[in-house]
Amino acid sequence: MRFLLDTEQTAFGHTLDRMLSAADTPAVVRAWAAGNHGPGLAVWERLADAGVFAVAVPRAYGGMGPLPVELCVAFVALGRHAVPGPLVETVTAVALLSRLAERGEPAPAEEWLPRLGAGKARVTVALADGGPYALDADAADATFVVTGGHHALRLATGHGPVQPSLDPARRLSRPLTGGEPLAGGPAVRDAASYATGWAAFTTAAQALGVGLALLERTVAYARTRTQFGAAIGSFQAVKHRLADALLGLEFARPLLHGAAVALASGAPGAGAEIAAAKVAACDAAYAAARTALQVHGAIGYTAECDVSLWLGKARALRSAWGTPAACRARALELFDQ
Amino acid sequence: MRFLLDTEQTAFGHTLDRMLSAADTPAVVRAWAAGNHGPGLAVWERLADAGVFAVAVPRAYGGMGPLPVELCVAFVALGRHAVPGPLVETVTAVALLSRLAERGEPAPAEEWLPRLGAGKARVTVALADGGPYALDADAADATFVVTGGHHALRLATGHGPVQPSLDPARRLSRPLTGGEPLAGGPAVRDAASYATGWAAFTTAAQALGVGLALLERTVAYARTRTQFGAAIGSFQAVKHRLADALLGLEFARPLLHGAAVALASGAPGAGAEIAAAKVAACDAAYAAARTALQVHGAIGYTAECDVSLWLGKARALRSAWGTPAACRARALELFDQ
Amino acid sequence: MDLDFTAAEDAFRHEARTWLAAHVPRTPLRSLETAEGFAEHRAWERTLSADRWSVVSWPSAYGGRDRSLLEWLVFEEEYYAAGAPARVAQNGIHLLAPTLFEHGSAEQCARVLPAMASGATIWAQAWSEPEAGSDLASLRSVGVRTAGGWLLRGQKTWSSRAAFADRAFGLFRTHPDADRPHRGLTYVMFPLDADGVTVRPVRRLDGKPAFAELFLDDVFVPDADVVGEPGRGWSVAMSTAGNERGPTLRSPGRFTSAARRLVGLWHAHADRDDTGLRDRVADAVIRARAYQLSAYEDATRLAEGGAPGAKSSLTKVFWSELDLALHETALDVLGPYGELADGAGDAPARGAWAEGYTFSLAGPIYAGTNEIQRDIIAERLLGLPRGTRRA
Amino acid sequence: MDLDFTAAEDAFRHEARTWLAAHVPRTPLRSLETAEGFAEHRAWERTLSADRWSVVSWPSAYGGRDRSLLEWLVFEEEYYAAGAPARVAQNGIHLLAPTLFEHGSAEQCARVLPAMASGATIWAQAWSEPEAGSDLASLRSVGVRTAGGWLLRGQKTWSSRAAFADRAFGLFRTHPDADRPHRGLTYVMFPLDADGVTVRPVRRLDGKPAFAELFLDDVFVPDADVVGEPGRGWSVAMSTAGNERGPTLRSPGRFTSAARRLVGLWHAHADRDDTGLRDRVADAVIRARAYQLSAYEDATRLAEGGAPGAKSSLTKVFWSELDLALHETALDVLGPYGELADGAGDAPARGAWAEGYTFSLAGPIYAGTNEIQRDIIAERLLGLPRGTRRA
Repeated sequence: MRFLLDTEQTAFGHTLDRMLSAADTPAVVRAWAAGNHGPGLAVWERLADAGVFAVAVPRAYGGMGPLPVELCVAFVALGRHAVPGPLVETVTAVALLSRLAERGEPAPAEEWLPRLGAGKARVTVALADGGPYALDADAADATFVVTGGHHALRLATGHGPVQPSLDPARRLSRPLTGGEPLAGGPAVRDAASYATGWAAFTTAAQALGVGLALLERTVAYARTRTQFGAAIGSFQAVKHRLADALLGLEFARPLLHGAAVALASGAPGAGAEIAAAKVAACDAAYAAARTALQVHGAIGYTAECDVSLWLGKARALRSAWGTPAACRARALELFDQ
Repeated sequence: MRFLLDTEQTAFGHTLDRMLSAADTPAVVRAWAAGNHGPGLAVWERLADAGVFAVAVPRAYGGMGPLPVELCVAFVALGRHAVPGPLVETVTAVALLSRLAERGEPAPAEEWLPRLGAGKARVTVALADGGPYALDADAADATFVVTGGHHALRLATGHGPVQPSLDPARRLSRPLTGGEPLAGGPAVRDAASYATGWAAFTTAAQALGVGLALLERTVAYARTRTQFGAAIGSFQAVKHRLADALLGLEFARPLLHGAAVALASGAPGAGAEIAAAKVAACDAAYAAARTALQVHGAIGYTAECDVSLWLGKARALRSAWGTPAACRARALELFDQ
Repeated sequence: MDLDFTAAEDAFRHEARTWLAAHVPRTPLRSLETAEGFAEHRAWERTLSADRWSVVSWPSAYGGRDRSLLEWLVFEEEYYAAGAPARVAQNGIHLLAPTLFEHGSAEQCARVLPAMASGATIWAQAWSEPEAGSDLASLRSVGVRTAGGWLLRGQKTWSSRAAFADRAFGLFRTHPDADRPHRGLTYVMFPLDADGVTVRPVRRLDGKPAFAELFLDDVFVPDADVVGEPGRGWSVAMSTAGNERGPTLRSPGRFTSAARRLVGLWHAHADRDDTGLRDRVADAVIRARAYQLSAYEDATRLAEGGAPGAKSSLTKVFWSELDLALHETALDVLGPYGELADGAGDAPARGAWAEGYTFSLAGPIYAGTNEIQRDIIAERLLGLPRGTRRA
Repeated sequence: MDLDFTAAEDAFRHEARTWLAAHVPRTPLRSLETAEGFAEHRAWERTLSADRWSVVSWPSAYGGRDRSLLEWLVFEEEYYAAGAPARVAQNGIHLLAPTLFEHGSAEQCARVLPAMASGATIWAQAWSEPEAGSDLASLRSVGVRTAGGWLLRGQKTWSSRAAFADRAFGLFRTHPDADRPHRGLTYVMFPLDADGVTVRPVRRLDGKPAFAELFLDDVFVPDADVVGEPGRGWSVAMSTAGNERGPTLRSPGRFTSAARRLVGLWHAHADRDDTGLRDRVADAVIRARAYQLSAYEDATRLAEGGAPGAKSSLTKVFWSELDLALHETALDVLGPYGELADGAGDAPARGAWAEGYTFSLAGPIYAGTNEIQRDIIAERLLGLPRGTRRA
């Protein structure tokens, strides 16, 4: 057993971190939130060049994957830099179409996967278990919809008005009804369920990155902000809150890596591992957000402070692609004989 | 509206506090835990003389009650001094037999209530909703049992072996089956349900007293114990834990008083008020216990330290006469249209 | 000990309920953190005031009804139960007015309070500065003596609603040679449109300009607008601080009403089999009820001559954490709709929770952070030794 | 990155499982905090050791199997899954032995370790003193130089299992003129039946004599029983402290096994409609799995030459709070049976939870309180400034 990122995986994360640090993502996020997708799409291209989507796409379709560990590394970096866009949803669509191909419906995969892996298309999804909205449909080339009950896969013919989220960079909308069915029946049902697992997994990774960014920025602030003649980071109440934030994040990471390994091995228990990682990472990210806001005080409560870009995201990811209650119910299976 | 203890009620509490402070209750508790009931029964007599049981017993049976506010004041004092014995259970039996009399079965009330009010008898109860055990049956003159399903009231013919509790002063045992039925049917069912409310109410009051005692002793310790050259009560982590303990207790008290007023008025919503008070008081007492142990450190973990007498009680009262989940479900009715 | 309202209290409740039923706008007003919403809320203050409902606990001379704290609690219960608008005048009513009642001159009271009660003048507070947040005593903005008054210089921040308000009140360092940081301060009132005042709106998390920075460049304040004795502003302001934390800023009616709405939301939207969520809804109910009963205690104690004292710190921590937990629960009840901002098209039926949630996030920070409050609780209520706040 | 055990690791797991299935006592031993139970547990150590299962990660020269940390984790998983007895030798194995491996002489290792591995010598730690708990550097017990060794004087407390153990190890102030409190200390080993040693058992919450006070009156310790350099005891001991907090004191197998038992308990006893309780059971499962995977990370890092460092503080806080939450959940699952002590007649089927709960209550206190650990995490892992710990 070697349960640790290898040198290349670590380097992949560092490369993305460096690239995204240089990309001034706060400005990109603010533009995206205002409906100006240009800067975000430029980042998207560079992420694709770095292989972020290729590691999701199977080799048969020109990708390098699926490589869940690499995907996890990438999404932690994406969360850490608050990169906007239908990132999770594009990977979810990749999983959906890949699985559908394995179940005998290869046409959509052949049409879409090479372009998705190369970053030449962005798509979003609305799956029955993931709520009524599709993320960033206004920036996507297609919206894949799987309805409950019938389990029909179709391409939405458009989307309703954008519904702002507590995370201003998440632009939600309802897919329009209608559109040609691409496939249906048990294969779609199975593929949608499979894809929902990848959605939860990448959401968890993104949440861990969000939590890490919040903690890093808050520690830096607590070291420099002084009140009562001392850095506020020297007050025990502040110290202990920040220590708790680290504790949550530090023990979410191995769960996420465990889920990645389970996904890679195709183990039947992967769903429970993903659910455990989702609960732990999203709880840790939200706790880090609460701590970040409290330690920053009023300045952290302003839209002008960059910290705000991560605060709303930590809240939104909690319920995205698997509520805490649903994930806990699933995680119980880990130790259920 | 005048929502505050009046002068006499406050004085009643002070009288009991003074009496119990002088009674060296820690030694009484340790004796009781060892099966030596003598010192505890002596305290019982003095409590009866002070009117603790009379305030539960209706005037028709020689008592002064039922006076729920006075009963609340008394049970806070009993909890604060960790007084052992079937105190809650005796009050519960009083409520059970009183209600049964109102429902047309006066014989048991006539036989028992005058003696219970005067402190000349101690009884315990096992009701279907309260678990399988009776508290301190080995120190009681009678054990009233209401079985589930049939709703028959009977006097147990004896009790099984004493089952030690995490609170060594709580001596649990199963009532023996058999014994002459005293009453049955809907009247018993109604009386048992009514009495269970009084049991939860007095348990909540006792829990509040337990929490207050734990906080008082822990604050005193934190002011005198020094480490790193300072009183540990000057460390912010210790301060904030103790502040939180006070916060919980301070906002449990009005709920308890609200439940007392609801009981006194015979309002149909009393059950929800009691449930809310039970959750709040027992949660606050348990939180105070955890804080007391942590702030005391190893010394608080010893049976030799008096704090231990309250720690186990705080845990036991949490589930006695109404679990947290059952009480929360009931408390929801407070604001349910 | 009872929970029985007198016939007079019941009649007052009935009168308030009837008036509110007839006057509360059917369509919710726009957010008071926007220019148009601010104007709508100011108009609502005028409506309240016209029938003497804006400040029921004040003397009738200033537009009130001479009602007790208990009656004010009753009014607030009815106010929030009726779904009435947020109070844009609240900073003046809850922070400045108590200070004027205690320290203001008769002339100041007569001049300031009626206009506050009617909504003609909306007040903003000007306490914090960039380097003086929790550590309020380290204020740097100054008041320099000049003929007939003071010239204010410096910068204030986190001035709630100052983007649209008329006047502000705050502390300025007027006696720089005082021996301790909290001495030598003076409590003044000044117009936000005065010469030398620059107001820079600051957007909160949801983008609304909920507060502002104030840049003050030789702003003249006449002696008539100094509250209390010059140089004694700290102790003048502290009477306000107690009010800010106590039940009068955030009345229990606000939370009992929100908890009732939460129960309704739970019935309408929740997975009813999720008892974990039900437990959290119940906790909000229990805590709202506890706060309500605790305020009845306070009202009784006050009616008998008692004072809240450091208990206001307990109250502030309690309501701010209740408010946050209640709204977090609501968002979880809403599931996938929980992340919708209140501007979302799907939000009208659901979205008030998002604005409430955003607002609740600030609760543990403003009016003295909960960390500071816990220090105060530990030191003043529990008698633990003071320290340096460092670990 | 993988979670695949090698064939050798799988074979080792199988060998351990087979041996444990054949040897673990069918009837649970009596509590090791009683005289008779202590003897039973010592005999079990002898059984373990006879087949070289007592210290699998030690060199074979001292009774071990030269196994890696990962293999030790595997052994522990099997050990707890088999329901094997608590380890009465653990204080020696986890606290003293690592110190000897790092600082002991070859003679000391050869003399002490085999007897420790076989259970022939059971060790107790002697760190704390009445005035030196969290503030361990303020120790007052002294070692006075004498011919060929030291004379120990003073008082030690919270010495776990010292009521029945054979020997103890601890720190004594030998150089009273050192310039800082944590200098001038010496790490020594001494017999508990030596002249001048008085052992006073102290009962823990459930009445069992789980620790003892030691009164030392000119107890002679030869130079051969000093570990490391005299006067450098603090740094010698700190290598032990890291071990005490890290995974080797409380292995993940302990918690994964307990979490599995909790899931079984929940299936058997809980109100299955109570999803609030189910969420808490799930949290115990999730956290136990997180701790297990985190230990696999640590084992990989160690195999590649890394060191745990201050991470041991994170680990200590994590397992101690997990242990407590897990046992609190178990008691709540048990409902009215949750308050039964493990001595209760109804307890055999249920009561192991009570002793586990009582034990878990001490977790946030021993091995450095969680408050101290959080200070360490904040200062050493997050780089926050040191302070005075006062508020």
